[in-house]
Amino acid sequence: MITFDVGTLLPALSPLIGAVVVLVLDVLDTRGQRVHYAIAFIALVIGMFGTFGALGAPTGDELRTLCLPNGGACFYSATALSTTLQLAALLAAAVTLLLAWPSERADETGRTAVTVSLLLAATGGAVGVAGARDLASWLVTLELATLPVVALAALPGTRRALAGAVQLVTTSLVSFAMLALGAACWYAATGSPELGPGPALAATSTPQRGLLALAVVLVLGGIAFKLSLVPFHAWTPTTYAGSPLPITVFLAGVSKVAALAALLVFVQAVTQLGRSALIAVAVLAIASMTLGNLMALRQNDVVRLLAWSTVAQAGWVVVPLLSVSSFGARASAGYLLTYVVATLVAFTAVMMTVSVVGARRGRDLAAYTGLVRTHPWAGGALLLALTSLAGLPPGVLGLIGKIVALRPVLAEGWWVVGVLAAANVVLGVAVYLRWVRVLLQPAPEAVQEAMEEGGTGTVTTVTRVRTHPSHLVALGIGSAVLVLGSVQPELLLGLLG
Amino acid sequence: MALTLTLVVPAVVAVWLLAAGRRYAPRTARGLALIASVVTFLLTLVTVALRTEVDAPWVTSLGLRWHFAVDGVTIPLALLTAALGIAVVVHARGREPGRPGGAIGPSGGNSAATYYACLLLVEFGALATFFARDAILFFVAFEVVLVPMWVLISRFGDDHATERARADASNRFVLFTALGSTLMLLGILVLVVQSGTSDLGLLAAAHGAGLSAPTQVLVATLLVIGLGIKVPLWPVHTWLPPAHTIAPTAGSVLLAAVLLKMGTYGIIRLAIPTVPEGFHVVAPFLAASGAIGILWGGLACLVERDLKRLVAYSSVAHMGFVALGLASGTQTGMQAALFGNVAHGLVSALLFFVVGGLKERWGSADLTVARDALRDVSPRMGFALVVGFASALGLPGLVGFWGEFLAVYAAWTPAEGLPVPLFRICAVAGVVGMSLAAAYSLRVLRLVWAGHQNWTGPVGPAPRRSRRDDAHGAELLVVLALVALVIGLGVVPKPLLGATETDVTVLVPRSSPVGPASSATGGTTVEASGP
Amino acid sequence: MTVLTTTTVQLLVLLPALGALAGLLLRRRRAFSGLVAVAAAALAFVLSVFQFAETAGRSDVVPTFGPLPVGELQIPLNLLADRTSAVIAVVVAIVGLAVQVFSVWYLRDDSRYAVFASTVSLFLAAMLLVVQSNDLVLTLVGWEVMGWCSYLLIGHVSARESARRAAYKAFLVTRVADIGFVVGLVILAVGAGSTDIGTVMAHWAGQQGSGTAALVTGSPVLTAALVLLLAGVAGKSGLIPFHDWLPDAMEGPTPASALIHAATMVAAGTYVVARLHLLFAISDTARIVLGVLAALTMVWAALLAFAQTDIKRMLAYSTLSQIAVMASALAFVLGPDEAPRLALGHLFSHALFKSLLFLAVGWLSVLAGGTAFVALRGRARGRGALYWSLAVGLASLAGLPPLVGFFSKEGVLFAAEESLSGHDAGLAWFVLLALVVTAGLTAAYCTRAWLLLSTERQGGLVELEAEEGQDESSEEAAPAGDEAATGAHEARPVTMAAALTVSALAVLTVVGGLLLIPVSNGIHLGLVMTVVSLLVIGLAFLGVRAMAAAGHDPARRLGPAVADLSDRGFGFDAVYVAAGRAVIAVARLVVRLDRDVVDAYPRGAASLTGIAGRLGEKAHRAAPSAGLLAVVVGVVLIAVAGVTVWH
Amino acid sequence: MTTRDIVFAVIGVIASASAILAVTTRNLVHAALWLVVCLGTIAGCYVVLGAELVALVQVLIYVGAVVVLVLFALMLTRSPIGPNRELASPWWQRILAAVLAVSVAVLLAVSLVPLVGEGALESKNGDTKEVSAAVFGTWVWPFELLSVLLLAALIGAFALAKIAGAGLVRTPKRTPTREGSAP
Amino acid sequence: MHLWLPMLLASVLAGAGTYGVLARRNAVLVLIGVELILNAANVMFVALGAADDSPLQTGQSLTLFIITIAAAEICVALAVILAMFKLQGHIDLSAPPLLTSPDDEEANR
Repeated sequence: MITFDVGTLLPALSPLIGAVVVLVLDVLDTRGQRVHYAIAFIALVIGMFGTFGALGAPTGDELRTLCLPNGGACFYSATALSTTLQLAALLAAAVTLLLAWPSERADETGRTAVTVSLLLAATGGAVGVAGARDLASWLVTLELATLPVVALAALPGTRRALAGAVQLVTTSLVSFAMLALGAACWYAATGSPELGPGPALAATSTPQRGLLALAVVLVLGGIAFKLSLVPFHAWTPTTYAGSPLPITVFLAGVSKVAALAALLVFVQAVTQLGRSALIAVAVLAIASMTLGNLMALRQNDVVRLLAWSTVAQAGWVVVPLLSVSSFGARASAGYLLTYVVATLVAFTAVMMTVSVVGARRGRDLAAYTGLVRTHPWAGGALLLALTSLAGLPPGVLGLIGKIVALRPVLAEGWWVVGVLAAANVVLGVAVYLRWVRVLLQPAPEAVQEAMEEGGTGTVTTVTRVRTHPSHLVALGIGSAVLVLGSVQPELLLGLLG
Repeated sequence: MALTLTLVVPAVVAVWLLAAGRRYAPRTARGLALIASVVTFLLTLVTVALRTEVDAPWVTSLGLRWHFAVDGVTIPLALLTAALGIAVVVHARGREPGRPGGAIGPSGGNSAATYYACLLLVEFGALATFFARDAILFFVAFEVVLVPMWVLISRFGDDHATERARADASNRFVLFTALGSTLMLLGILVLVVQSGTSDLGLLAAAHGAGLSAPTQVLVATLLVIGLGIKVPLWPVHTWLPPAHTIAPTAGSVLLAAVLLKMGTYGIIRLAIPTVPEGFHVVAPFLAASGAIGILWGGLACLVERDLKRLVAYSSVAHMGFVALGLASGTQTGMQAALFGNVAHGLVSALLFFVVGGLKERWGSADLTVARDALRDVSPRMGFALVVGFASALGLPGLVGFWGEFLAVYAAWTPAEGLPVPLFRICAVAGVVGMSLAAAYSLRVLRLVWAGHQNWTGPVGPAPRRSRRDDAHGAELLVVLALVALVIGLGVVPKPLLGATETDVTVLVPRSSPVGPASSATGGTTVEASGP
Repeated sequence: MTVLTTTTVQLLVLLPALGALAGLLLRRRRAFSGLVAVAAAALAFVLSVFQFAETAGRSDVVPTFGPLPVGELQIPLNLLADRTSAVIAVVVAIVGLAVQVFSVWYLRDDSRYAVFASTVSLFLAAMLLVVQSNDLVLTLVGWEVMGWCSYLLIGHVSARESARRAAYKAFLVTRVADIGFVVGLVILAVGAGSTDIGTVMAHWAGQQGSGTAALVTGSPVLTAALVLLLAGVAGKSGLIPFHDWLPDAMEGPTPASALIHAATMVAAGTYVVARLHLLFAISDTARIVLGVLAALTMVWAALLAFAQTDIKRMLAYSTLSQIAVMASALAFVLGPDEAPRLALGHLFSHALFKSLLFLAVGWLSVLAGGTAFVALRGRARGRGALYWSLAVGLASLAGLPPLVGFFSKEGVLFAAEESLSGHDAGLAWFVLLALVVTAGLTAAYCTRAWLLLSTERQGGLVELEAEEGQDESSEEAAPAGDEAATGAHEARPVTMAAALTVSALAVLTVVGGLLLIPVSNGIHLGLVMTVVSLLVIGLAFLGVRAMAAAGHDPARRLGPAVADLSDRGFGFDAVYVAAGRAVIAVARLVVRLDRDVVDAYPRGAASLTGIAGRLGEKAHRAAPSAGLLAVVVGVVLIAVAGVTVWH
Repeated sequence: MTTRDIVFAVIGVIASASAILAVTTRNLVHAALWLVVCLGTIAGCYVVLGAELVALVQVLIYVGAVVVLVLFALMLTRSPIGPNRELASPWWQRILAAVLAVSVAVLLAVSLVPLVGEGALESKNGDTKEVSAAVFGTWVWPFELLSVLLLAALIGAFALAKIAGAGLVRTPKRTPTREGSAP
Repeated sequence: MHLWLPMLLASVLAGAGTYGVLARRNAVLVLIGVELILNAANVMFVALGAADDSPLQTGQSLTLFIITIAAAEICVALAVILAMFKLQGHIDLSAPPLLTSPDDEEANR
């Protein structure tokens, strides 16, 4: 038999259990939306508590479970790195729920349970994949993190939503097929289901090396889809723009964490990669940065803009993997954290604006004119988030992120990649400052008048009646992390061990 | 402690002002900013006096330390920055945006508090850059100034310019500089990763020991290109003129007097001591680009029609002298560069204050418009303008001369191993540039100060029309202070040179100049001449 | 060296500077500023005399701020107090004092008098700095500051475009020449590793074996340095081809012209060369260049001076030729620094009589309301002091014994004569010839000037009207001297002080011959040359008298064309204009390049991103199959790469 | 060549052929049916390889469930029975697809075929008992996750079916993006 | 038996599946292609399992898992495709979908 340590598995277990519980409750009583959210939050919080065990543990030591008898391989391990990613996923999920709450609150179609449970299930998958150390649970959790989101993306049933969902589902199916092939190749190369350094090392010596490389690139391709790296990104703008905003937030937050977690599991297993595979990584990264920035530069729909910026940031996320080491892995995860925090804050601000001025106008760049004046909190947070994405102070977090991401690259001597990345920094600055400029412009007349009525000089008093407290809470959490991270980045980076 | 406070005070007050936004009346905001800048200046004095140092871990996973300190190279620039920090705040009196007659930025929609906050943030960033003793920390501080300066240009820029023009200028500035700083970051990272520490003291002490020659060249190239964009060196200078033209007076002053210095300071701090061999390879290119910049800027000024653009191009020329001094690789060159840095800081600040004031009064800075002779209409401004341009053309007895003369000398006798003929050509180019400077400076004086050549209006002492015609109050105070500094340091350059001397010997090991130096006879004369 | 000397010399330089500052601060109170200016000059005079007394037969190095810490280079920043500097300081101070006193009266209606006085004080400080300097850097400092002051003073009446242009021209020409000067200084300093003049000379002379070995030819580097240095000297002292700025500089108020463009600044070049003469002694090439330039200039300028229609411009050209005369002396090597003494001797005397002439002309112009000969015709008659001052001045300029001009000029001739036997005889002959010709020409234009000033016109009215008209027109053409011309002059009786000043200078001009003894170690007279020169002068005098029969303007005899041509300096100005045009053309080219080439890449990048983005938009119409295609293509490519390359 | 090899070869050839037909035929229903054949023969291969349980599951789930679903989908989407031209993709797309397909196949073949040892071997695939023991023992964690995945998939499918099932295009009364837009 | 046969089969299946994914425009047929690729993976697993004598039964277990996952995917995918058919009126993947429609206007009011 196999060991089964609930404590270690808790982060992944509790959301899944939560999902089931929600469904059961929904069967019993179809009216209790609040209850669903309550349960969801409880589940997530429990999960977060579960992560504290291995959080910030020094590199190397880890909590293991699902171990084969008599000291065999372990199929689940919680290192500082993976646990941090799990925590990030849980937090992102919580923020997503906070943002989803108001929109679902008054929904009579009784879809709340579905939404909540699917979100929880996907979160569970994302958390699980970070710890998975064997092919089976790796494949299953990865799919578990993807499939529910497809359904959620399609749920509104509008044409936009469906277009996005179709893109998502077709791409995800193909990528999963790739992953399956990759897994098979891994099995063929190593003869072991364990995703660990041991088997990989054994394989690299033998002629199986080629097969291992094949496995790596197939897996890379399969995951690049979730990370929306070029050329696997095509679904991103459509789906982001089509899905309901909370789901977009989920895709931009939790899914990305899941994808990177899965990738890191694999990369840490393969302790040495052929230069060719590395070149592949470099090409993917630079291509994503460049294309993402170029396209984002032209968007006037802020959601599409953020979608393309996701593509660009994905490039930054994988660039550190050019050094195949825990060093590179930590750097990549560190950058991911900064990206997720900033993006969540940005989306929260968008959500609030949308909730004030309506969906169609709220997605238009023009709607953000003078936001720092009319709604200082949202505007300020958005400004911080955008500068962080651009990697300029005051968004010191993003700046540190850039340093973290570039360091392994240059440590491995890929300075050409570094120069290309530098060019992309410039493009990125152009992208995000374009939005910041709008934020800083004087507010349009109507809002000015509203401010006069508002009396205290800011529109907050006018809009707060429409701004749901949960949005404010989400904003609060996000910007708190952002500010703290900017003042003392170690708070975030330190977690990675 | 004092040092940390020096940095914290402006930052905190800036955030405070930002948070306050519109709620503060211009007077309140200015009061706050004034207090902050004065306190910062005093703290800087204390810091400089006590040579304090702060060193605490910040981002341990990056090995990034909160390490600030003071040395001779820092002192002049830090003092300059802090002093100008006060000057710009004082100078903005009565010009705040959002008040009737506010000359800064397009009318309406801007808050004075934000304006002052940006000024303070720039000051904070510059001070942090100058004090930083950790390579990566230097980069972080280097980046701090970008966004506030961008805001200053794009939001508070020339209200006669179109929104589009302001956007273009500000974007040029921020994009060029971002590219430069990222390239610099690459260089820093290669350096740090290769040599295992990011502490500038250790790096400088190592003098590039343990770094392979290719690595050194790579690092030096990245650093010099990256920082050269900020300086700005010749081929990458095109962001400067628009930025200066659009920026508000205070913006131009900070840009020319502080931000450009961060570039040269960075080369002195990061490139020269840490990778001497690499810099040795890059130096000829640096010298050439500096020399070309000198001629280029001087010639462009000869036909430039916009006064602010003209001063901007002259900045390119003057920074060319600094680059020339740096490239020579001798202590003399280093001293020349450091002195030239501060000199250009003072002179450009003075010129931009005056020219900005004139532009406010004239509504444009177009030189082709015929106007009353400045020496008749507003003698004080005229005097300041004369002093400024006299110093710009390197008139001895004014601060501009020493840096440029010494730079020419240093370029004539570069460190061993450098291509002497090239450097001598550069030196001659420098001297030619000095006479070009004379040409354009006098051109401006002839048109603006002495009166326009095809001006048929009233000449001779015209009755003072209104108080606004001439500098008064805050403006006069600032301008006079700068004039005093320009003349004082020009007549007695020794204190400034002395401040940097010892640390220069640390940064650059003494190299015997080309040609048989009869130091024996020189020594004897020095002794003989001792009082 | 005594503390006394030290403080004396330091104060000597410092006081006028402070005076300038004070004058500027007090500019609202006219009386004060005048007082300050005169006081500063007077103190400078006293101090210089004191220094003269102190430095009997010794030389002291005087520290200032102490050496500048600039790495490898040594910049001790010392002053030197020796006999030469003392004498020149004295004469500078004298002229300065005279000018300050005179201009109190001369510029009494000028609203910018205070600024003028301060500038003159500043100029004095700079000149004295050059005189006392024992450090190339200090020399350069004083040199440039003098140039700046001259710029300010020429442009003093900035209402006139001609004045602005003259100022601009003057500074630019000298500055361009200074390119050579600076580079030369740098080369000298680099060689010695120090800017201390003593060290520099020791180094370069030492390099040549023995310091005084005149026969040793200098190293090419040294020659280059010296020739470059000469370029700068030519600029300041108005040797060909840089001479043309000086006549235009007469736009400045006459006192300023007297001080700067006659007595001191223009002669500073000679002084510097004299200081470094030890090195020139080594390098033949440099001396030949100097001699040839000087010879050409003296003749050229003297020729131009003859037919001028404006007396100030005439004096300016005479200044040019006299400066060249002094410089020519430096082209020779006699005993231990004997040539420099002779040159400085002429500098001394020239300073005296030329400032005398300028001040007198200024006085006269106030009375006559202009400096054109037409306006001045016969105005000198019957004005006691003024009349005699002019007479003495012109006579001295012409070199009549026993006036000071005679002795000093004979000294120069003597130098040339002595070298006829030397190893640079060719040069000597050439220069000597030029000197003799110049002597004649000088006598000629002095005679003409004197005749015009002292004789009413008589004779056929018609022709005179014609002349009149021509003169008027040419007066228009020639820049009117200064704003005295415009002011209501008769309402300004000369003050006693001003009159005394002029007379004092006149007296000095007469007895100056005695003062020459300390300057150039006694009087040097070559018998032959004296006779020859006197002969030439006499002939010239008679000739001009003959031409001026019946009160005609002798120059008219050469026809009006000549007059106009010489008013325009034989059109030399065109050369400068052409050069300026060329530079401007290059500048326009640069601006175009800056806009269309250097700035092309950012704009190009911008548009490139735009295009790329548009293409991207096209490529991303949300067709799912395209996405799938991309996915598979990506995977296959990567896979092929990964597997094949790794094998 | 053992008998197993021969049997496998025969079945494999059928499987491959039917697979290729399934992706190339113009007739949608035929495509589905060829898929049935292919999957069935693959089940046969499993048997040959000694994996009876897997073969059983393959038949049950794939042939039983999936293909039926596919057929229903084809019906519901009113795809024309019989060959249809307008859904045929342009020739260049097919060429490209063929090239890529071949390259994938070759790539896999060249890297897989050489690796497996030459010597004939007995199948070590455990029988049903061992497999079930492994699934419920060693693989219990992924197995549980799998159940959640299925559950989620079902829920999602139901929710979507509500939309798809509704006769005409219907938007839920309140979509998330409209929160608060009502004045 | 020899394992190169199943490997060859797997390769062919994968190739066929890839062709199906790329060459087909009908969404359902694309699904068929995906199924084929998954089966290729399955065949590999089973075949390798036949060569692997560890007690884990990796080959068969993973095959079972993949089959189940595939089933789940098919559910969701077909649901989406049906919904797409309802909204777009076709299931042609190569056609850029209509994004705006009256209901969107209403939805985004």
